[in-house]
Parts: sequence; C-alpha cells; structure tokens
Amino acid sequence: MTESRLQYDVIIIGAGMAGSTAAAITARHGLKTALIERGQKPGGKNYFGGALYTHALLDIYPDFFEYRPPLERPVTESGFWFLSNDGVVKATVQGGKMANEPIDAYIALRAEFDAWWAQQAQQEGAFLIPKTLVVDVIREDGRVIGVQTDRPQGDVYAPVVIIAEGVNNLLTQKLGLIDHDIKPASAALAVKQLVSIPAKDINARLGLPDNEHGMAISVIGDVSMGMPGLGFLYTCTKALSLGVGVTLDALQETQIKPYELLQRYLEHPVIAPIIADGQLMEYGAHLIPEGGWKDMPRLYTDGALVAGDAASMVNALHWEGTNMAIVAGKQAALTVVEAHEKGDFSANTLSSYHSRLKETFVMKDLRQYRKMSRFLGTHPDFMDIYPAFLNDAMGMFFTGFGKPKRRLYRDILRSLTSRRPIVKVVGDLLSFGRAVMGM
Amino acid sequence: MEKRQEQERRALPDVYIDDILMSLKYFTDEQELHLAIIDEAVCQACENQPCIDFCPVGAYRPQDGRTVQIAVQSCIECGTCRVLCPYLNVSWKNPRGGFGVAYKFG
Amino acid sequence: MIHQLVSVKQVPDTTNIRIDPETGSLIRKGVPAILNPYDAHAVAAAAEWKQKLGGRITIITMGPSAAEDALRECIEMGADRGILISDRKFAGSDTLATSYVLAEAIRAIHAEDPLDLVLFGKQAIDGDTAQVGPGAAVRLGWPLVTYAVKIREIDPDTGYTLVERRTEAGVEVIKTPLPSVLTCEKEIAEIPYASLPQLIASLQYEPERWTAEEPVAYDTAQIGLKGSPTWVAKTGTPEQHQPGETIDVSEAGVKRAVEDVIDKMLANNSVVSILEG
Amino acid sequence: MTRRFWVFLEQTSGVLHPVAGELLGVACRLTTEIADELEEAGEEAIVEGVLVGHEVTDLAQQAMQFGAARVYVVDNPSCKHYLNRPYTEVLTTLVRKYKPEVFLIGATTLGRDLAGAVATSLGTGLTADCTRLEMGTARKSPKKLLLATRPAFGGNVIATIVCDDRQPQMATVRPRVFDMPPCATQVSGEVIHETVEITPDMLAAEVVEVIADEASRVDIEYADVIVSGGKGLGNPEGFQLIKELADELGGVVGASRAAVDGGWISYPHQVGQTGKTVRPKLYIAAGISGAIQHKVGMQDSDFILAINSDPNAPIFEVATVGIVGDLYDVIPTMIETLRARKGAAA
Repeated sequence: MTESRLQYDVIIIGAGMAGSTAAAITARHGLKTALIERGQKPGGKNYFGGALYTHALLDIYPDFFEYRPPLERPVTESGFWFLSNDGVVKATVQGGKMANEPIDAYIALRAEFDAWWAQQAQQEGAFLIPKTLVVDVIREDGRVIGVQTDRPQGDVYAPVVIIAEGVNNLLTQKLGLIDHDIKPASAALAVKQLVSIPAKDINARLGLPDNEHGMAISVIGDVSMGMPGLGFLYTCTKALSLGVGVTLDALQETQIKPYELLQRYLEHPVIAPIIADGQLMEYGAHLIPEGGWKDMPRLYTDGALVAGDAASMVNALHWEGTNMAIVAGKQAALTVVEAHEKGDFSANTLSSYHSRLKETFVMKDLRQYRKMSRFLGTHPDFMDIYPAFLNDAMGMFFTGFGKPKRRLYRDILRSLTSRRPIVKVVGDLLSFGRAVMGM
Repeated sequence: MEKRQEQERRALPDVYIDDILMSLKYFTDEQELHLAIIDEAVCQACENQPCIDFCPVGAYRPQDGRTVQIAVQSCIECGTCRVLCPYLNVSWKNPRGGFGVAYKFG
Repeated sequence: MIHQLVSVKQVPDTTNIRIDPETGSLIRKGVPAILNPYDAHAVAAAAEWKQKLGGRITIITMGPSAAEDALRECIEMGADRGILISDRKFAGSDTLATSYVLAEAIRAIHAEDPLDLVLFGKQAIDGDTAQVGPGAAVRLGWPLVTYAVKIREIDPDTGYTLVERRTEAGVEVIKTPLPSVLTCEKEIAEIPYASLPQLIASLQYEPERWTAEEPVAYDTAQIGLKGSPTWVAKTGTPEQHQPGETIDVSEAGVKRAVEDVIDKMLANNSVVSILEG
Repeated sequence: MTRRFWVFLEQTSGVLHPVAGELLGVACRLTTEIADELEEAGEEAIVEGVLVGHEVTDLAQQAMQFGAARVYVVDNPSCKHYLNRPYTEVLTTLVRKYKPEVFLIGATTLGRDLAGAVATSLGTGLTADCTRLEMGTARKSPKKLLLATRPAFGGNVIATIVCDDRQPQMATVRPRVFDMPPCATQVSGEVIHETVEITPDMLAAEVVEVIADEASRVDIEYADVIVSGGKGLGNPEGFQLIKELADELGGVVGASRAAVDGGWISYPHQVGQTGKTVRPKLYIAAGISGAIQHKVGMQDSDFILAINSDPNAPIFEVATVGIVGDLYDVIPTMIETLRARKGAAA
C-alpha cells in the first residue's frame, strides 16, 4: 500500500477530562494533534457523580464561563449527611466562602460536558477521531512511535503519545508502566441513578432558593451497609444524581449486588421523599481508582505519558479526580510541547512531566492522602458505627427533655461505647487524623 | 469483615435490573463479543460465583445450575469482573470503537 | 459501474424519549440525533453493491445544519457525495411536501449523472409514516419496491434488479427495471465497520448545501407549511389506564398467586370463552 | 351533494382482509358524526368500498354486510396480484372521478405501500397509522373535518392531524385498532363496475416468485391468546417457556421490541408502536417492563396479565391483573396448574 501514513505530532488516547485538556493545549501550541476516542462521542463512556472544579476549568480557558458550557447547578451547599438506618444528621455548609464568585464547583453531566470539552479542543485545532479503539501502541527500538487502532488500516503515528484511557488502563499495563492490573483493594465501584424531578420540586425538597443553587453531598453510614464506601447526592437542574461507591474487595466479600445496594439507598426513609415520583433517566456504573499514590504507574516512558484515571489520579476522600485529570492533562501537554521544541521524546525529556506535576496539588494531595484508602479498608466501622452513633446521640439530645441531663449525657456516651470501646474510638480518631494528614 | 448485629439493618430490596437497564443506550456489536469466559469448567468449579452478584448490570447469570453465562449486550464496560473474578477467568477488552454503552447523560 | 442514491433523515433517537411532566413537551436533552437506523442499513446495502459493481453513491437529506453529521456517517459507510437540502422555507413540510423536495433533487441529480437505484429506509423512527419513499417514487414515475429485505441482483447491462420484499404472506421476489426506488428493512445489509482512512475522510467531509432556490428552484407553493396539506391540530400524551390489582408472589406464594390469577382469568367472559370454548 | 366516505377493500387471493370490515365500521360511524351538518345542508353521506383485483366481485357482498352502501369493483387480470403502480393508477383514477371526502386504507404492508403513492399522486394529505378517527371542527373550516390521531415519537406523544384544503382526507389504520362491526345478514347495495386502463409500462415491475416464509407467517394480530416475552426473560432460550405457556393456552408468542432488537426472536412477533397492534382476549406479558411503545400496541386487549418481578414496572399500569414475581417460578407453576385443572375437568 502506497497510501501516506497517518502522521501527527502527538496522539492523545481518550477524550475525557485529561485527554481533551491535553489536546487543547498541544493544539494551542501548534502541534498537529490527534485525539482518539472509543465512544460514539466524547463522554459516552463516562459516568460520574458529580461536580467539576472551577479552578481547573478556568486554568485552561480563563474565559470559560463565556463559552456557555453545559453545566448544571453551581454547588452552593456542600457537606456530609450521616445516615442511620432511619434518620440523618446533616453537616453542610452554605453561604460564606461557598457563595464567593466564581463558585468553586459546578455540577455537570459527563456525556454532555465531555462532548463540549472536546469541542473546545477541536476549536483549538485538535483533530478528534471518535468511534475508534486504540488496541496497542506501536514501538520502534523500544520507543513508542504510534498507536494501532481496531479499524482496518488503523495505524496512526506520532513521536509521542499521551495515554488518558481511563481507569481500565490496559494500554498503560501493556506498556509496562505498571506491573499489575487494578487491585480489588484499590478501586471502588460506584453505581448511580440519575432521576428526573421537576426543578421546583428539587428546590422545595432540598430547601434551595432557585435553580442557581445546588448541593453536593457525601453520604456516610447506612448507605454502604458497613462497607468502606460513600453515598452521594448531587443536584442537576431538573434531576438528581444519587449513587453509592464501595471498594471492590468489600463488594466481593459481602456478595451484595451493587444495584440492590443503590436501591436500598434510594428507599431510605430520608432519601425516598426527596426522589418521590422521579423518573429514572439513566443508570450506570464506573470504577474509581482509589489506590492513589501507591497504585500510580510510572508516568512516562520513551514516547509516552499517562494522565488522569489511567494514572490513578483520584483523591477518594474529596471526590476529586476531574480536576486532577485536567491539571495532569495540561502538564503532560506542556511536556510534549517542550519535547517537540527539543526534538527529543526520550523518557529523559518526558520526565519533566513528573517534576511539573510535583509542583501541583495533584502530587501533593495524592501523597498526603496515600494512606487514606488503607485506613478505610482497615476501619470499616468508620462508615457504620459513627454515623449511627451520631444519629443516636443527636436524637437523644433533642428528645431528652424532662430527663436529668447528666443521665442524658451518660446515655449518649453509652450509645457510643456499646458500639465501640472508648479506647478504640480514640484510636480511630487518631489514625483517621493521621491518614488525612498523610502521616 | 466483622459483622455487627446489634443494630437491625434494613434489608436489601429485590431489584429487577433488566428494567433499570432499559434506561441505557447501547450500540450493540452484532459481529464481535468483547467479553467472554475463558474456561467454563473454572466457573463450574467456582464455589461462590461472585460475578453473579458483583456485576453492576447483572450481566453474569447462572445457567442450568452451575454454568455462568454473560449477557454481553448489557455490559457497561466498568471492568469490575476483570478485577474481581477470583480465578481471573474473564477475557476482557473494550468493545470495538463506537460500540457498547453510550451514556446519554453520564 | 452504477450510480446509487440514498435519501436519509436525521432523527431523534426515540428509543429513550421522555416527556417533561411539567410542560408536556418532548425532552430533547439526552436524546441524541442519529441517522435513521433503516436509512443506515439502506446506505450499507448501497455500499455493498458499490463494492461489487463499482460506481458512486450520492446521499441526500433534508434537514437543519446539524444533519450534516448524518451525511458524514453515510460517507463513513462508503458514500461518495453528500447533499444537505436545507432552507428555512422547507420548515413545516409534511410528507407530501418532503417527497416533492426530495424527488426534485433526485431528478436534478439524475439529469446530471443518471441513477440506477434510489434507496430509502422503510420509515423514519420519529414519524413512522413510511410515506416519503413511496411518494418520491410516484413523483419520479419510477417503480417502487417497499419493505425490501435483500437485493439479489443488479444488472446494469440488462437494466434490471431482482429484489426480495417481505409481506405478510412471505417473501416476494420482484424484478424491476432500473432506475427503481426501494424502501429498505434492516436486513437489507449489515452496517460496515469503516477503515480508519475512510472514517477520517468522513470526519473531514464538507457536504454540499442546496437551498430552496439553488440549484433546484423549488415551487414555494409546494414546500413548507404552504405545500403541506396536513397539519398538527393538537398534541398530547397518551391516556393513562386504570391499573388493575397486583398479587405479590413473595407474600402470596407462587401457587396461591397463580391459582388466584387463573380464577380471575376464568371469571372474565371473553377469556373463558376461548379457554373453555 | 353526496359526501362520500371511502374504504379500500384489501384482498389477497380472493380473501377480504379483516381490516376492510373494521374500516367500514369506522366510516359508518364517521358519517353519523356529521348527521347535524347533513340535515342542515340537506345533504347525504354514503359509505363506499373500492375493490381491486381479478374475479373478486363476490367480495362486494361481504363489504356490504359490514356497512358499504356501494362498492366500486375494478376487475382486471393485471390486478390479480398486488403491484404498486397499477393499483395506484386505479385508485387515483376513481378518486378523481368520484371525489370522495374521506378515504381510509388499512395500514397493512400492502396498504402502506399503496396509500403513500395514491396520496402523492392526488397531491393530498395522508395520516398514517391512526389510532383514533373522528369528525370534528378545526381551524376555520366551515365543515367538519377528519381528525386523525396517531402516536409519534415511539408512542410518547399523540398528535391529531387534519388536512383541511385538499381532498380526499386520507388515513391509514392498522388492523385491530378498531372493532369489527356487526355483520348484517340482509343487505342491499349497489355494485358498480369500473374500468381503468393499465398500460404495460405500469407493469414494469413484476413479481417473479413468492417464497412462503415461516417468519412472515406469524399471525399475531388476530390471535385470541398472546403470550409475550421481553428482556426480563434474561436470554433467548426463555422464549421456549413462553411458547410452552402459549401452546397450553392455544395462543401464539409475542415479544417486546427489546427482545426483538436483542435478536432473541424475529420481528413479526413484535407487539407495539413499531410492531403490531393486537387486541387478543387474553394477553400475557412476561418480563416486559412496559415501555409506552409496547403498551400502545396491546393495551386494548380484553384481559391483560403482567408477570414482572419489579412492582413498579409500567406494564402493571395497563394490566388487568399483575403478578409480582420471578417469571421462571410463575410460568411453570401456571402451566402445571392449567394442566391439572384440565385433567380434573376431563
């Protein structure tokens, strides 16, 4: 075949947050960029809670809000709901810093947002190739020089490839950047239902003044049935996103069907009235890499870089992942631009990706929280006992009228110690603190 | 994991997953299956067959006693089975470009 | 070498359409616009025959600018030329006006590069009317074969094609002269998986745009609302039925539930008449 | 002046399609809905049938039993088997001659092939697959018009469509949407023979072979008992159980679109907006969630039994009786119970 081969300056695999960001930056710097996406459209394979973080979006497009991005509500109230089996203690924050413009986070739906985000990269000059799966990289003398797709005559060449393939990082594994597949202990499965509810009902049920106010809630306790995991609730404009994420090893052990766990959450006496008469718009599930620091692959090799979920860039405690992906995508792209300037795509040159990332919150946070997933794995009661106790305690406190208060406090304490010896409680708190601080 | 009984937990409801899956859009590949059991005998010998429970779309189904079948067309490509199969007995790859689940909202 | 034309439509994917409970109108969000599936298979059939006999495939579609994506998808499958017939003046066209617009376009293309075969999907999934293909055939004065499930043969030398069509009675094999108009079922051909260069070419393809004036000067009395004898007087949502009673197996037990239901069935006059009759 | 309401009398091999009777019933009802206008204007309305074929004149009698006051017969050897162009020519010619106000055609494979061509030839409006027809006022029309209601967007929306400035107002209606009218024993009516010239160029397309096809022969539209399966069967093999129950009840097997799309069973079994409309005496829906597009195809059945393990499945909204449970428990028990009862009765 004498046809000229498909040659680009850079190939980016996966048009998610990391990939489309990287594509926008490389194209902006004049590189001939191919962005390859396996879905019908960017976003078609993506499923998240969730919220996007303004700081990261504005960093890529300073006038982001003027492009009319497809966002749902801004997050004006955020916090925790601690569920017992029939009640809730809410600890949320609104007003104050939450109300400062620009609002720090916006709720979004990925199918629509990612398609738009990729369009911005196309506007910068990147060439989007959808409906195409990259099955392997092409190597020459050990260097990556292109990718092989699943289409006939499907080889594409570039001196450097950014892999943003997502959590199922098979290419990253094939490249030998990590020597093992995801481990059950370091990934969570999140299942979610998007339930359509009229905006005015959402506002009335959740106490939101209008459609320009929204909530991002982490739900702890009864929702995960004792497994290390969290529930969540996000307000879209005319729908609610409700889901549960639990670690894979716990799921395996308990033999609980994820969709039954989710349904149980939706039927919780506190949640059910919020979604009453709602219509299921979409159900889905996705893995979340929670290994963080310890499951991070090597981030570069000769001719290739890895970013986003594929590189385990997720902070499970803070529900952060998309912003890390954006930052990493940008840094990977800048590294590629630099490599093109030098005309050198060796691991040595690309190693600056790692040092660039170290200067960002991504590496700092991932390092700080490196012990968190282990903590939750070894302290399953944290998800169960304390929320139940909290509900009990608050319940007693506010119904204890006509009771000697000394007895009330004693009852409350007993409610805790009957669940867990006080020594262990102190130990839990200490190790939680250490895990958060990264000590 | 230690199970605590002192607080009565609400039971898990029965869920009919196929009805829930009606909310999903798929581009079904009629020509190629992206998911397969490597060795059926391994599944038959598998004690717990956890895949029947952990798959979030219930794509793994018991068939005639101890055989396990995959309803590939309902797969949403999450990867859980690849990671959790105790015998790594699942041949897992992504569907061909353009095929498989296509989230409308995400 | 044959010249085939496929007329396609971009439609909302009706498989998951929902109604806004507040406004009673269709929710467009989350409902992607797709190439009408029957049309996609018609294009696939044309691509198969282009492979066998050589030649060209022209695609036409009438619709808004976004319908360019539908044309690109046809190019991806192997079509050579895509024409978007788009003009505000076409808005409100019913099936009669639409068949006029398409037939005139087909006539113009035929005059420039004679056609052998014109393909339509059997119907569009949004309207399900199945009228535009037959309408266009009548206007062109060309033979029509609806519900085609297989093209057995196209012989440009003798000028005939053999087509199988499905009816209630079975499969009819029709011999019809070229050019003929076919409306196609999905079985007519499998959607091909394009090569990467083909896919890339389709992504970069810029469809031609035709308006109500150029290159065909349409008679404004026959297009848009003016050219459409039918109009929608009102829309609504289907009536809700009164639900009957349900028996829960987990409470009643399978045996009881089944016995109960059979008793209820037998208490119904029309059911008992057939079960015991 | 006479206001003519026409019905196309579809026949194959000398057998009248039941939809013709159903439409004659509808046409008769439509004429009663304009009784006030007729009286005021001193006009009359008449229901007439059009019969095309070869040696089919006998069928005119049947049409009269269902309410046709006059039947136009075009008997031509070229029309023995249906072909689009000669039939279009015949109907177009007759319409131009007699100028009917309303023209109804069954939405069968044949009728749908024909109606679009006839309407286009006449330059008039056609509403396909109507589920409701009535005469009423719309816009500024001085006379009552045909209000044709049909589902769209997969059954999620119903739209009422009118055609006010051209005639005839044409509509197609699927079999079983309307009741068969009572069949009169004593009829009087007129048969008018018409000749329409069929030129050889109209016969350019010809049927060279007919292959009777098992898949096409599934006749669920007129079955008394239908047992349908959906995605809830879990796998294609589930249809064996459905078939077993259908056999036990003397019925046929139907399916939801999801099951057909999944390739579990062939398209002729499909019930719903894009499949067939059915009105059996007994309809059993097993493992079918009840998407709107399915419900519109079966909700007028006399007795609907839904079996589904999800108590919230929309199918229960149209069911006469519902069983919430696993169909793989329920159906075998049902087969067993039916057999036991039959045994006891015998």
